[in-house]
Amino acid sequence: MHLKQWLNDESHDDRLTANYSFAFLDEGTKREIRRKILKAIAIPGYQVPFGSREMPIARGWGTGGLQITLSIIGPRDILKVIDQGADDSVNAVNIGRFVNRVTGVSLTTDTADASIIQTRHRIPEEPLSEEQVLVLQVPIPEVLRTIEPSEKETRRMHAEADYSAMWLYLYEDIIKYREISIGSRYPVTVNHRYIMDPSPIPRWDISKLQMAKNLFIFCAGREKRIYAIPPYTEVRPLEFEDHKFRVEDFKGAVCSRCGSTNTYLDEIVENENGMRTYSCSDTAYCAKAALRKQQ
Amino acid sequence: MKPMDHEIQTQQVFRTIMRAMGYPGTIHRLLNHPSHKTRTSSLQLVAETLFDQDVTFCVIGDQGMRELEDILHKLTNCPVTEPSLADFLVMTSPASGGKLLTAKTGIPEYPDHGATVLFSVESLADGSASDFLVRLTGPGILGEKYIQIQGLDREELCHLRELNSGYPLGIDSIFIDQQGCIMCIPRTAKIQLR
Amino acid sequence: MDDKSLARLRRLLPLEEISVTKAPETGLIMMTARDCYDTDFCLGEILVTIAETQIENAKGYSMVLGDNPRKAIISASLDAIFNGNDAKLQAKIIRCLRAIDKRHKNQQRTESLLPSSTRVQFDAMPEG
Amino acid sequence: MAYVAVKGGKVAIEKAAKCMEYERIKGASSPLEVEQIKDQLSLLVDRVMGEGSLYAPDLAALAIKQSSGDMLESAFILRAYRTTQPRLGFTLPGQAGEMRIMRRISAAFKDIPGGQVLGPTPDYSLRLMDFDLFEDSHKRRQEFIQSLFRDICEIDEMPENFPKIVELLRKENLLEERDRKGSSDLRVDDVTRGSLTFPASRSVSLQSMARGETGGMLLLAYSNMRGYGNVHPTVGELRVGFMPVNILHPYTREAYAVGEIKVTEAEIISQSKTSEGTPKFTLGYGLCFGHNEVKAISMAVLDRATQADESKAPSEDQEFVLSHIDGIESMGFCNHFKLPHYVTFQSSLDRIRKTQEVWDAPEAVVE
Repeated sequence: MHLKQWLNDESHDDRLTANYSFAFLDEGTKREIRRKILKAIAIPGYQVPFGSREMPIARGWGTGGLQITLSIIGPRDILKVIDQGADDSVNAVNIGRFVNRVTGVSLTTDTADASIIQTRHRIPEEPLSEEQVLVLQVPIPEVLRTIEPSEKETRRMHAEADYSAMWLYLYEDIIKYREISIGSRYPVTVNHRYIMDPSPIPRWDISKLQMAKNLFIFCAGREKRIYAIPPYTEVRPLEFEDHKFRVEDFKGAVCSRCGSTNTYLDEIVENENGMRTYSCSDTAYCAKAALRKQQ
Repeated sequence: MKPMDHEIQTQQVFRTIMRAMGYPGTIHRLLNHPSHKTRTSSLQLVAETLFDQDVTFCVIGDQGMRELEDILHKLTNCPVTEPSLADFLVMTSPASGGKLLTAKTGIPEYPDHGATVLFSVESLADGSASDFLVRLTGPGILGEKYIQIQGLDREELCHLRELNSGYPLGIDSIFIDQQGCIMCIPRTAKIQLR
Repeated sequence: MDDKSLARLRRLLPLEEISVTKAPETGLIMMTARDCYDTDFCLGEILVTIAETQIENAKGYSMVLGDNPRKAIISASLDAIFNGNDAKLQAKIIRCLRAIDKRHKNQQRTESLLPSSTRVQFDAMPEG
Repeated sequence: MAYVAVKGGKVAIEKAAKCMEYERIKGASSPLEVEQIKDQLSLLVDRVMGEGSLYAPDLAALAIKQSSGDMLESAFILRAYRTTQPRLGFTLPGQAGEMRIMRRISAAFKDIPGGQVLGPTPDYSLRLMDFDLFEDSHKRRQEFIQSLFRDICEIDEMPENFPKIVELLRKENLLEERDRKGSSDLRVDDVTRGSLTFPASRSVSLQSMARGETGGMLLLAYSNMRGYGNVHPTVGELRVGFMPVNILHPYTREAYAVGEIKVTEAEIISQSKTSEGTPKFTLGYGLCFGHNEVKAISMAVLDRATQADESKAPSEDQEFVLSHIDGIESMGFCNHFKLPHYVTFQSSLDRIRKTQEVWDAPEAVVE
């Protein structure tokens, strides 16, 4: 183009800065995150530091998961976003809307239809396939942070696979409570090497990590760490011979909506007398099950 | 919003590499474009997807290695360095003359500093229990995986095994063949050679 | 550089001979600074606009502060002219730039007189 | 029938954003122009650019308008914007010695070469309400400016360059130089492209503080000044002015001037604590975008404090300081506790109920 032509084009009076690129992130950012994802896959459970970028949602609200999603997503993907298992949770809706706006990809609530699922605090009840990637938002990636505040020290512990302090912590927990008192964020050993924080998923979901067909990518935006569990990988919760890992016990409670007895349930306080009902935390699964029941 | 073709192309290439890294030993076509078949163009696609000014690379090969270095540098703005410092090694000849052994394998605190090696080979194919060059087991592999690799000396695979013997230290490999297919062997994969 | 100066420069450019090889784009340049121990560090990024042009074989490049595509493209054109061999055109542009620069310097000088007026004046007392 | 919340989030989100927008525009006053914010709230713009880590006055002013003046939100919008823009490279290292000075003072010496230049500062004015500003008019402003420039010709011109005070001390061999790096060819670490790891290099430490939140840095620096630390700073030199921005021209490989940006620089002097050898001074360095003296001085104090061989106070612990001064991160994490946590809460409930059960059960059953 000649300069004259360029200068005469009035559209060039507009601000250049008002345009966003495909998937929001600039290409350099995507390249860095992509490189780090590959390293995370190659060293299962190891936390790869990365230069987490500031996203238009606040740190702690899923910026890590969002950066992963935006770095891997293409126009043909179908995205599902959930928070606490629900598709319609406000933060999930907000993230889904944003990704749709900057990529144009379609959104779904059906777990089986999605090629990428971004989630906070849950793994869907429906088993995933080799064609799917689960992206988990992580608030605190360092599994050893509870027992050791210094990053320098936890790095050393991981480097030397020196996990005695973690085992001691669990042991003392049992002495104190006669049970392991950890609720969610239950530590797991990945590929017989690294102890890893599976993000604040309930213990109920831990077994879904073991020898899964799909890839799991975890990302903490604020703490700037990416880690992964490849498909078909050994993932074991920490436990003792005489104190086994146990999942949440709903004592035979049934989902009031679909009647499921084999899902993770939300406990709903109905009135001041403390009357409780239960419903599936995974709302998409619940909707499918309810439909099946009707038919 | 209409995405730029180039952005979409590198996204697709990345997803293929990610898939290959997640499922070691599986062979994937880089792009479904017939035009991306030559050796250099497949290498270029991978380089464009992963290289930039924030990392370094180095080509190990015989003839044409300087030219290739030049092409990749111009394409990606990625600085060239020596094999022992490079984040990415590009191997274009069947033998490295031991240079591969100098690759970075990371340090215990940061094993991710280990290099990624792009092996440019003749061809990749699935093998079988009776007919294979490499047998892989480990994360990402359900049971075991048999591979045939043409155009790479057996010794280099021995080097690879040696480099990855101190897990989690090690290097991660991406094999790219002349038909535009790729296959990955991350450091977690146990390599058995025939 | 204000709009008026840009317009003046634009009139001197051989518009039809200049081709836009890279249309203006915004981006970030990382500002580095050197501390009191001679350590260079990243201070923060600056929003800039870049552009590239060409006249015959001479390439021109520019980077200007802020989101300013028109200034970027004219600066790149000037750069191309100074990387070329048209001495007559160069001289004409230098004259224009000098005038613009003079006005700019004058303005800066006047502005700097204000802080200068806040300089604390210590009067030396004769000793003893 | 039990009420189960499954749908409705989408509509609520859209309405909530609109509610916020309504709060911003519902007043009867005329719309605020971005230019007005840039010109008349320039210190706010400076602070937002510093904490947003992006020098772009127009965009900073826009962010301030958009966020109804919430400083953390504005800096956040600016930071997030960076993510969409390509990185074009690095400038040549800017040198404070080459600054075009607006203000420059030293607390260490009464008179200094080049003189004390007070420049624009509220330091020596009384913090009395100026009720005249209720009736701020163009006319009043013009008159003020005219009177200010009336006698300007009689004023001596500013020197082109001011010598650095710490260089005077350096020449006398009064400075400890253990942190002095030999050359500038060392690759500059960039924390926005990696992640903060410890111990952090000097360049990473300075960068993290340059983008830190003023209030957080002041708090930590103040704790040190008050006694939880041992820096006892003297402001060797404080400069406010314009620093030239130069890059290497991609074709000619010569220095190319892009423009200049406003920065604040502080160098604090502190007595060295090392027991060996002759006592010397050590330095702390602060530099930030825009005019923000509290931040530059706090940064210099923290720079000095985190050089301590062993940390005896939070402000002397590099990891503690650098991990907690980022406004965008701390604000985000604080706000995230508003997100639903009922899955994890359910999990905790289960554990507490279970442990209670175990405790209440007879011992024999437990074993």
